[in-house]
Amino acid sequence: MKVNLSKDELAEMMRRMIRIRYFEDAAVELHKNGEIRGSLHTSHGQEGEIVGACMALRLDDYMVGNHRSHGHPIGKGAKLRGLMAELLARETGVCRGKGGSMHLADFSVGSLGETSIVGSGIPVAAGAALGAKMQGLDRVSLCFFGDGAAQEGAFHEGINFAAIWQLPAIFLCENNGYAVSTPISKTALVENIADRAAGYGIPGVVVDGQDVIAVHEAVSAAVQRARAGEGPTLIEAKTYRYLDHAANMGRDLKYRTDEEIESWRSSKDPIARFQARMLQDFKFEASEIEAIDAAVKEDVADSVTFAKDSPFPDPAEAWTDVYAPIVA
Amino acid sequence: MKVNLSKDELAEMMRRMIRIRYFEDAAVELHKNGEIRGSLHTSHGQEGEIVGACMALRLDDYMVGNHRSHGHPIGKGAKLRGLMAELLARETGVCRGKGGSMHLADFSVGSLGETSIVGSGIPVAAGAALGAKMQGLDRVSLCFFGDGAAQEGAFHEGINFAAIWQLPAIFLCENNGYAVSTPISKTALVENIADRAAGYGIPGVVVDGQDVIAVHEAVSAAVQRARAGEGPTLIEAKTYRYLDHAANMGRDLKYRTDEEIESWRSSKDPIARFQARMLQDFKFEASEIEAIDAAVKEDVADSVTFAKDSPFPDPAEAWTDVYAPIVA
Amino acid sequence: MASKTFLQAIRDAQYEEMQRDSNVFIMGEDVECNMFGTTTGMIDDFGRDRVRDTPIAEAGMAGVAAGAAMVGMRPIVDFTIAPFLYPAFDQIMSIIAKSRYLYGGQAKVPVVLRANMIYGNGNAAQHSDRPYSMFMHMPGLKIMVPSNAYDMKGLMKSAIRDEDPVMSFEDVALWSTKSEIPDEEYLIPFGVADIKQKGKDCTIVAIGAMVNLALAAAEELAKENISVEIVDPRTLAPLDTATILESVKKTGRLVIVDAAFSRCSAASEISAIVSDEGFWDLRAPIVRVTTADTHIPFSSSMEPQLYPSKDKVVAAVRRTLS
Amino acid sequence: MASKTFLQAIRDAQYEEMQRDSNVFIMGEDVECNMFGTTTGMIDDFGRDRVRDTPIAEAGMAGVAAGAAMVGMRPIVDFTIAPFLYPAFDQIMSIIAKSRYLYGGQAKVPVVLRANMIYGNGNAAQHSDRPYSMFMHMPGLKIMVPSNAYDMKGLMKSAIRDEDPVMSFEDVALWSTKSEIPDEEYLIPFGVADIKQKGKDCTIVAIGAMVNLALAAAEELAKENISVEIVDPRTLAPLDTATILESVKKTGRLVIVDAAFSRCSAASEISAIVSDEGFWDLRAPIVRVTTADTHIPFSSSMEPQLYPSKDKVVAAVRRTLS
Ligand SMILES: Cc1ncc(C[n+]2csc(CCOP(=O)(O)OP(=O)(O)O)c2C)c(N)n1
Ligand SMILES: Cc1ncc(C[n+]2csc(CCOP(=O)(O)OP(=O)(O)O)c2C)c(N)n1
Ligand SMILES: [Mg+2]
Ligand SMILES: [Mg+2]
Repeated sequence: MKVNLSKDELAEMMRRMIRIRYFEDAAVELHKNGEIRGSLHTSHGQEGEIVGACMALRLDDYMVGNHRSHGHPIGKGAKLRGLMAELLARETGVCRGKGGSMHLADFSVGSLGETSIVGSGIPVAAGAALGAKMQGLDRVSLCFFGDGAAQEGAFHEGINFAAIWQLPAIFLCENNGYAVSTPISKTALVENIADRAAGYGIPGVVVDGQDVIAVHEAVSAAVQRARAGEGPTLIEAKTYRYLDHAANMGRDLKYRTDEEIESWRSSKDPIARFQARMLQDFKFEASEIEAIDAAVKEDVADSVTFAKDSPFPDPAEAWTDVYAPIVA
Repeated sequence: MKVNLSKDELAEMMRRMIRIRYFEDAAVELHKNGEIRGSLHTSHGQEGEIVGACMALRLDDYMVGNHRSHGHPIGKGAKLRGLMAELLARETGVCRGKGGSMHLADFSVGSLGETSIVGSGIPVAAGAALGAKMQGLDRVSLCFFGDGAAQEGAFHEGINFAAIWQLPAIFLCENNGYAVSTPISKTALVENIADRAAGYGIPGVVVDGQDVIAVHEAVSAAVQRARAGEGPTLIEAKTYRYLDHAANMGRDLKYRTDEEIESWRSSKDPIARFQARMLQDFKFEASEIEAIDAAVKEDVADSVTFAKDSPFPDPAEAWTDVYAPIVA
Repeated sequence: MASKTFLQAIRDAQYEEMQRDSNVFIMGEDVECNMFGTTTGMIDDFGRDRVRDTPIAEAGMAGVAAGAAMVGMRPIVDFTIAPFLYPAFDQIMSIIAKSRYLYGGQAKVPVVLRANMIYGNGNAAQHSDRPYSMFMHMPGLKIMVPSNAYDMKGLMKSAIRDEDPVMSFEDVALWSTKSEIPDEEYLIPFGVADIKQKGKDCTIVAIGAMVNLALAAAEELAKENISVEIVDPRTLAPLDTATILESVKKTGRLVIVDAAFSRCSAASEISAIVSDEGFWDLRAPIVRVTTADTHIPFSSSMEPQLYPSKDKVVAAVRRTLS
Repeated sequence: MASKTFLQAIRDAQYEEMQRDSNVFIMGEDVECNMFGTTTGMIDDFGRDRVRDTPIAEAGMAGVAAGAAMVGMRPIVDFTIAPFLYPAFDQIMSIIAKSRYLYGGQAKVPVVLRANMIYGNGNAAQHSDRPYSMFMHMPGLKIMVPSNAYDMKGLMKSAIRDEDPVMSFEDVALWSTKSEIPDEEYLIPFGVADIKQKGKDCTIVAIGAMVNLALAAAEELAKENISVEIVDPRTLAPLDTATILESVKKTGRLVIVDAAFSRCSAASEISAIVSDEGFWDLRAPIVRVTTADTHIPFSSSMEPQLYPSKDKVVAAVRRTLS
């Protein structure tokens, strides 16, 4: 589906991609310094598919992510302060310091939670789509998950539910080629994860995940189908992560070569590619892009300052939110 | 794959089909009288796919079934006495009175257990195939499961394991159109369950389950592939169950019409159809078939007598087989 | 007042709440055809949108319900037999129990997960579990195990209105038992035990259908002038420990009757609470009457002996008094 | 003798048993690359046939292992972090725990299911569970929770040779701790507790890594002339109740330290056993020191306080003596 993007929208795409990139750059630094605890999974290299997909949604649409989902709420429009404060385990974090890096969520932008049990978000996203449909809203639900997740039973069951009930859901497989150290070729014989869509009677689409516009078009088409009541779509974005599976894994697991990483970085970077197109095809001035860049840098820095200035949660907060507060 | 069946083999096919039919006739009666406790799921109408598939195996091949698997060990060559004694909860039963109707197993013929948790046998069958392969045996593992089971996560995970490791497994979906009261059209949009094979990079085959020879040929081809190290096959046999989901469900759930049942019974019965072919195409005499029939009747009656004459398990047996016996 | 069965109580609670709140709906395997009798008349009155047959895909059922709940729906999921919760275990433990917390209170997951417990009927090991204690171990879930139709209705209505996930464990042995049910609406709050019989010599805490065994045992013991107090916790999470401790303070003795396996059971938990917080009141060992820690066999020659029985309860009470 | 870490002990036990028995093999996510250090050198020595990377499909892993075991193999399945057992829960409960019984002894399922427990490190609620009690509830499973490298090696070797399914719960806090490990082979039998320290005033039963807390607490209490006996059950199924009861007979007091949530925990079970069978020996309430019954939060301002600590153990022992 061709989407006519305004100049503002194009600028916004770039803005969101670099927001993710810089946000995660900052996170990696903070993690290295020991200021962020726990695991940290970054999406460096995957910003194109994230932003392309999220920008096909409205703010009131739903989204579900996974362990590698710092970028997804940002792509959906979340403010950085609450996200960074969450990474830094502050009271002002989106999850008030309870979730951390693997469990961001910002309900204010429809991000229903990034669950760190691989595959577990897929049925949940189908459920959000069911809710929207039953309530007569024309909202859709977008689920991000990895190539590794496609081997989980939850993938099969969740997608099948969406198919049989023709739910307004989009399942977006972020195929970055690996699950931790394991290449997808070792755990699935099928050429594309999207080929499995046929087994559920729904459309399957493969798209270049390093091309933000291509992803945006593919997801927009799926969103249109979903809003029209025509059911779910399985989309596979071929992409790549530059960094280790998680920060600080300790040692090199040697499952891929430096050349492989370098070739993706140098010739397929979604930000660099889009920047080139902005200049050539969409007639942006270099200065315009620089301005975006500078503003994002400031935003990210601001989020770090905000987070660091925020207090840690009161220890007593450990006992709240297990159950709903009791209303008198 | 055309299989050249000897006259003895053809006779054996018929013999096993009617062994299943009469065995289950007897079981239904015993259940009605209260002599068999618990649930009783019969395969009346499905004998063709069961026997066609099982007879494509060697005795040392493995087989895994489900809640509706009285017929499967019989198809694989099991003696009736131990099976009937199990239904009647006797000490002489194949499972020594511990398993009952939903959990028959006869390891002496490679029947590794008919697990009553829907879909749960699929990974287990893949595992048996892995064992055979790792041990350098050329055994195969055949898994029976229903159309309903194809929506379980275990289906997805189990078949994928067999695919990626090229295990000698055959997955046989007994599509009888319903899961309890729920038609398959309500829980899967895909035309054939076998169409899902493509999503695992393995062959998918649809076969008329009421034609014992067609099933036998399809499964034989899959067995040949498996033994040759070419990996698993997903086969779907279109079939039908005549009786209620389980005996004594209490009331008519009205999910299908009497006409539908009648049309399968009258024009697609696997035993009647094969009998006609035996007479016409394979030059059997009616008297030969009658002789088989009479012998089977006797065998079934003998199994009932044997079972009834057998003692119930000693109550203390309730505590054995939880763990391996302690060897001094 | 009308005399209603336990199954009717479930059905009525669901029906009334579906009428009251259009966000309430039912999903499960074979719910349309009303297989067990808990959805009588519902397809006619609420239609297929709110009475949804599902595939046999329990993890999917739980996860879909969770997602729907997060956006404002109130799903009731019928898992039929309790062990069928196991394929959904991850969704229950990792998503349903934890989402409110993980997301700092942004999420709520008001689902009701129903499961029946059919044991003692020759369905063998894979179909006969009574697994509530596994779920009690996990914070975030609420758990009800009603002992009669009256309690069932009142608790189920509360469950459906609860802002948190509730698991309802329903003993099939109670299905056809009847209570007098008021015509007017009533709710039974969670975390409030019910003293089913007052007494002074020994406390019996009995869970679910075990309350009836306890009552029968009490009757027998009364003949010997042993006076038993029977506490029905009704909900295991939250658990009304105050009422249990108070009763033990009075009687000094405690027997716990629980149809589950003993190890790490609800009975174990209640015992552990009392042997800490109520220790100085105890005048005798705490006795658990539970199901033997073996699997459930098929044969009637082996199965019935494994469960709690009136005689076992009587013997346990006597032991505390000896 | 050589000083080895807990991780090396796991690796060595696996390695030695793989050398001894060609039916033993390892499967799990990212085992080839030796992610955690328990498969060092194995790909080189045993090849991809016996060190198998799996898809992320835990139910499949468990079921495939079960099927392979039924036909004579001895799979070791590395589930990595304990909550990843949940997607495999049905296979573990319905197939692995029950098959021997269901099929009247025809089946055996000698699998080892390994899971580590990483908590206290800011991995939040979905990654921090210590769920062994859920599995203790189910007959048919054996469960080990070793407290040091020496025990780990001896128990793991026994586990691999066991004819029954064994679950191994491995505390990440112990990974880099060391023991002196004999050069010659040794096995530690299941169901035999180890008295880690003799004492007379109070018994502490401590599970897994909690043994070290107990030892530290005992040291502190010794300064006040309080003598603590520390019992390490080593395996929770079977559980060596005799040793625990004997210790309580001597000390009259019991504190149980368990890093799991308290409700329906191993600690609850041990308490319940003692307050029945050891009641007359008890001179004080049984105190459980467990993890608070809330979810595990991410922030370091909330998380550490939730777990058992030396101070909590000291306070608990003092309470039993006051
Ligand atoms: C059920 C489950 N199993 C295993 C893990 C451990 N784990 C975390 S991320 C990951 C790899 C996921 O791969 P993929 O789905 O491709 O996502 P990616 O990390 O590549 O974005 C694994 C195995 C987990 N979190 N949950
Ligand atoms: C995990 C699980 N969910 C639900 C059930 C209850 N149940 C038993 S048989 C059955 C229907 C199975 O349908 P299908 O797989 O098509 O097999 P069929 O009975 O038609 O042979 C159901 C839902 C079960 N046994 N296990
Ligand atoms: Mg990946
Ligand atoms: Mg069927």
